[in-house]
Amino acid sequence: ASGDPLGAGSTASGDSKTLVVGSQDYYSNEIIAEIYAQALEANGVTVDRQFRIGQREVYLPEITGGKIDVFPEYTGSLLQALDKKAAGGTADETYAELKKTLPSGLSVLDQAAATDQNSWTVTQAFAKKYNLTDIASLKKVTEPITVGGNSELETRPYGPTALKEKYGIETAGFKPVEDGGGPLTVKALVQGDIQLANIYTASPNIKSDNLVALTDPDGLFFPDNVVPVVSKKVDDKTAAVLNKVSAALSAENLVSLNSESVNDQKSAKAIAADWLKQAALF
Amino acid sequence: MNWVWANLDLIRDRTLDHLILSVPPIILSFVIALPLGWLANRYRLSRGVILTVSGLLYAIPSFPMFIVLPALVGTTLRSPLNLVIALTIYGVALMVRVVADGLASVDADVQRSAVAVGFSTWTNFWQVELPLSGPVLLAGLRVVAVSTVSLATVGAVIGAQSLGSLFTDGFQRGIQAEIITGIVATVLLALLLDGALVAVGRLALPWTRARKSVRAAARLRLPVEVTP
Amino acid sequence: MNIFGDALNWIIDPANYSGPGAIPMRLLEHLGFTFLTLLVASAIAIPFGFVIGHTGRGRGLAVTTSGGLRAIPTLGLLTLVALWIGIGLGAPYVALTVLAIPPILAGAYTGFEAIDRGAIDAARAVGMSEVQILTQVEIPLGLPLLIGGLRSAALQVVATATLAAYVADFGLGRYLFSGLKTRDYAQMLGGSILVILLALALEGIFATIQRVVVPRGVASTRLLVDRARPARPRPGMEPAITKGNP
Amino acid sequence: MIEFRSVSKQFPDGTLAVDDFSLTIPSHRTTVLVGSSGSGKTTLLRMINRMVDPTAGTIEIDGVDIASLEPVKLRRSIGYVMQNSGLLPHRKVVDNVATVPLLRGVPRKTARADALAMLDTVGLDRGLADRYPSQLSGGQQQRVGVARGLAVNPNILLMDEPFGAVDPIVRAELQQELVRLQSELGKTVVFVTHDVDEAFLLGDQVVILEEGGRIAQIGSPTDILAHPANDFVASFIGADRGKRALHVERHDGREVLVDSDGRLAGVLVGDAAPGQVGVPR
Amino acid sequence: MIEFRSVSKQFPDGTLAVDDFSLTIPSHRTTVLVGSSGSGKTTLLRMINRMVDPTAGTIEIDGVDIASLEPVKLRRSIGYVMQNSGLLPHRKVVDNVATVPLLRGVPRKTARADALAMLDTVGLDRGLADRYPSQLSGGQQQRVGVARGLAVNPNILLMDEPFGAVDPIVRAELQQELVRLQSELGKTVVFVTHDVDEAFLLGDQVVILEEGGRIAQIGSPTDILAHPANDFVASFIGADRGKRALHVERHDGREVLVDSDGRLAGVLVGDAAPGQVGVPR
Ligand SMILES: Nc1ncnc2c1ncn2[C@@H]1O[C@H](COP(=O)(O)OP(=O)(O)OP(=O)(O)O)[C@@H](O)[C@H]1O
Ligand SMILES: Nc1ncnc2c1ncn2[C@@H]1O[C@H](COP(=O)(O)OP(=O)(O)OP(=O)(O)O)[C@@H](O)[C@H]1O
Ligand SMILES: [Mg+2]
Ligand SMILES: [Mg+2]
Repeated sequence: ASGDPLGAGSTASGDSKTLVVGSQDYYSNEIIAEIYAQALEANGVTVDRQFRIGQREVYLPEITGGKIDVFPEYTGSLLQALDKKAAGGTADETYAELKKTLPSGLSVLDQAAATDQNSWTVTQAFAKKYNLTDIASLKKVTEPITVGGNSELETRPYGPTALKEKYGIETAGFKPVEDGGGPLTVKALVQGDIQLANIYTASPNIKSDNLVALTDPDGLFFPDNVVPVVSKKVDDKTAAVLNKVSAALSAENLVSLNSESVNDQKSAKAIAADWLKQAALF
Repeated sequence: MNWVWANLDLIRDRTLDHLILSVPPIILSFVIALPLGWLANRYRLSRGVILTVSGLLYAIPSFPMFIVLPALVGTTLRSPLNLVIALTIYGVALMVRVVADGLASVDADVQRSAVAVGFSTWTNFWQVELPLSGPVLLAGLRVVAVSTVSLATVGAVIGAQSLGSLFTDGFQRGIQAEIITGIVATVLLALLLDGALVAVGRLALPWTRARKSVRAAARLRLPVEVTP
Repeated sequence: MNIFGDALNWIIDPANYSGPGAIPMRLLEHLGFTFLTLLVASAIAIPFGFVIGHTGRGRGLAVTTSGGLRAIPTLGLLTLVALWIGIGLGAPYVALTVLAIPPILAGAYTGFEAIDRGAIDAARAVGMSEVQILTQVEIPLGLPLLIGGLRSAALQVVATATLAAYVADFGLGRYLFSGLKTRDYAQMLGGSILVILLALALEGIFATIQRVVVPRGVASTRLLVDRARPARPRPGMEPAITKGNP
Repeated sequence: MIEFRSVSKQFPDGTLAVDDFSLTIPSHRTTVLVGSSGSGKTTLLRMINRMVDPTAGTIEIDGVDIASLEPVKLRRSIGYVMQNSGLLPHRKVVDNVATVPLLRGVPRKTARADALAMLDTVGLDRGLADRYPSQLSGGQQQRVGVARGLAVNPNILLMDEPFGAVDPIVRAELQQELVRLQSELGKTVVFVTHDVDEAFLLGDQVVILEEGGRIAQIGSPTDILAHPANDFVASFIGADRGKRALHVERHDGREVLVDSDGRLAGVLVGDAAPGQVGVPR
Repeated sequence: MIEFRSVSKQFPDGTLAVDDFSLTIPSHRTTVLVGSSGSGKTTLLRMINRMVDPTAGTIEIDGVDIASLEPVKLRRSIGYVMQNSGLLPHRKVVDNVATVPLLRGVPRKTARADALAMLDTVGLDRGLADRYPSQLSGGQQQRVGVARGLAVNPNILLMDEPFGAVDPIVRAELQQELVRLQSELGKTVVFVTHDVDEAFLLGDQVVILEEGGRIAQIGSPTDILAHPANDFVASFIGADRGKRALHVERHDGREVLVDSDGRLAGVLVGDAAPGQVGVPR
């Protein structure tokens, strides 16, 4: 088992009456997990919060190992992580494929309308200059385009190579910025160090920094709808609670939740509580 | 400052996490380095080998260390134990040389007289060599404490909660106050542990204070004036 | 451990020795970065160390400051500075310079402090000016410990310079990050091994320099002392009698 | 009685420090080994408590071959005082004195009480008991060293240039103190020095050593001074430098004694009783 | 001639090391300042080459107030020898001796040649020239220190307990060597020691100091020995310990001199000429 350094260990609790809710080491994901947790608690479930468990490579083995009972995930990304050759497609197709790909013992509940997916993003000025709307329109750009994003972007199926092969778009180089489309990437974009960046669509920076996420009519990126991944310990009654949350969580909601975190610097707990109160679900 | 007031309990929790992560490695590295340093000091051959290897451990970048270690010792990536082991390795790397130097710094005359009045090797080590190398060991331990506290923040990147979480989170959310708080709290915590070690040193090495005053006086004995 | 085998294979794979991001280029970048960082840190720390060692004043302050600097988490500083000045090598330079200062500073002032006060006093008494004392006595005698400080700074910078790849397409750290994110552990481990080899090489170089700069007379004292205490006295063993017949 | 029988010591590096040395050291007397640097004094002394084991020959204490004794135990039964006192810098004066009794398992309280009494014996104020060695003057440290050596009430006391590092005035005091102590305690003292004056003052039996522990002369101080066995001894005791050949000169109506180098040695006071001051005020 | 006129030195911390000190130091003679630790000897000495500046009073060298001289230049014209030699550990013996000439701009070759000659003068083998100080014995190091002090052919040589750290035998040799050197060179030597014997041997003029640089007595050695000015002096020179009060005892048909502590001091040789050995072979 030691061949894979990320192999699962044995830290989570096995108590049958508590559900372990986990989250990525990412503020937006934590907010969603907190919403799940508070919703569950409001319905009489005891919750053990294990938030901020690093990136997918860290927590995925723990989920598949059954150490975590509820985890907010994103359909497309999770699918690709589980199956490198996944086909993807529309949101529903992706969701359906994900359901099939999940290892036994794990299941996903209803997906939400809220999505937080990869996008090719440029500054508004840049978009105006070349009249950019969708990804294909990047072909019109006459200046060299330097791409920025996490280093793995360079080799991803939607990365610079795909731009060239699918749309014939030439890029001038790749600058790795290892913050997953975070503030450094945004800053590099705004400062003109890079012209094209991979930024999550739910990022409040798109609005606050006047960025434009180019539309993706051809489904270059997998849709990334928010979806709870759950273990067998989640019974129907509990699943209903989470499904109710997912049904209420819209794309705009997610952006504004993120904005509350980034711009108002509110804690995940407060944001989740406010949202649940507003949505008046329970 | 507003952010700090609004998040005091978060800061407190992370500080506690951080303490739990960083105190065991400090103690462990001392305990482990002791026999290794003793060996290094005692035999010429082992000295070369032990000091070179421990020096190299320090050259391992922390990132891959955290990732590879679980594969080697069979812990989970996220387990605090993993981080504790990694930090201990760095601490030992620093401390072994210090122990060797500290033991070497013990006045040969004193050791000889200890043997002459009938200390056995074992009692000589515990009652003479170890306490007398105390000041050097303490100095080394202070460096280990400070750098361990600082290094522990890297654990945040692999999901071990610590004060480092404040700057991964602050970074993602673009809250500079949070990052700065994380850095300042780390530094304060390091200085606090450092101060605690100094205090422990004062209690455990009372004679060093006595000697200091004498040395200061001895230094005064030479009339000095820096005339240009 | 087959991943270690994979890592070695990755290192010797000829494919990694050509094109952009080839191993030799990454090594050179890493080395250059380390060198420049040490240079800047030295330019800041050495003069301070000289002043502290020479006057004997401000030592407490220096100890506390370098303790504080040592405590600053490099990753935190790196991200903070990067947020201010953007991507590129600026932030890594700042963060790693801060990392390199404490050992160099400590080396500088302990180097000066360790010099026999009597020798300096005598130099002054026979008529050396303060500048001559500095250049002819303090610097040559303090150099070995100073180089020792540079040596440990170099070790830390080489290992930590991998973080530069967080915000720039730079150095051996690239292998670590892209290996980590794409779960290509052979690449990640291979990169780490390269970092360690580079550190090893630098260790060797600095150890040699350190040996060379130890003034001959001082080196021979140390030799004498070493020979005089071949081992600790043990029951039934020969005593270490320090009196040598010069 | 300590007996060296044809003892030799060759160090691993080939140095022949002691070559076929035989000597009988009588009990309850002070024997001084005196010789220049490197003559093997320390090596000889340290063979008595097995800090050094001879490569040939045997050493007996009261008829028992010490090679058959356990070194650590042997050492705990023999007092040892060395230059720079060899005190443990991290222990208070009283604890230093009590070191060996504690090692031997004497209860802490008894050991400390005995140690305090021992401070009195060597003429140290009990108020110094709670200081650390570094807080004492060199002379005081040496007294503590002697106290430690005596703390187990040993039959044998080994002293290796114990007063070599203190300044001449204090040194003279310590020598007097040792004379007084020895007259009271009557230990078997083996004392190493390279100072002839000291040897003559303290020794009942003085052994003058050449290179390699060869014995140049054994005898009482007056014997040696009056009849140096050979040129080496004469030179060593300063006879040939004229240091000990004094003559009388008259200055300002007073007789002063001058050695043959012209150095003033003192004034002649007829038959003044010991201890009486012979210099006019 | 060096003149101290009402010189005082108060250190910044308030210590009054020297209080209203006046003294004339004659040229071409050896003046020894002797006194116990902390009496201000070093402070006085270091005021002569402006290592310490007085807080009151003036010091003149041959009528020139040294306060008007540039310190670094002044120091280069005065020889200075201190305890533990103060040699530069990273320079070879010959370069240590040549230090000041080189500072003064003497060409390297000349300076080295002169330095080698100076080694002869102080009785050191030229073969040691290329060693480092740490490779010499303590006594040899002190000789190098003296050679360095003499290398600029200074009129004045300041010596601060130069032989304080070497063992008694070597010390005696060095003292003799200095006596010989001085008889040849006739420098103005100011010598600091706390050893009365040394002071009496070397000094043409001996200045006995009390705390704060107060002068207890000035005079030639015989003057002081024959007529100690007061109890302090008598005690300081050992008269009251009976060390200098010798009487004759008979041993084995020979007259030996014994001090009042019972210590053997030597044999009485009537009117033996200086340098002649008075001990029977
Ligand atoms: N730089 C200084 N600052 C304060 N006090 C000093 C300084 N230098 C010397 N003193 C004090 O001045 C007094 C005289 O010191 P000095 O060194 O001249 O004595 P000394 O006669 O040379 O003593 P020793 O025989 O121990 O060398 C002492 O009380 C000493 O403590
Ligand atoms: N451990 C050792 N290894 C090799 N040679 C040694 C050792 N100890 C002593 N010697 C040598 O043995 C000889 C005698 O040494 P010893 O220390 O007994 O002389 P000493 O008479 O005590 O001299 P000193 O007066 O300098 O203390 C010297 O030549 C010395 O260099
Ligand atoms: Mg000896
Ligand atoms: Mg002095």
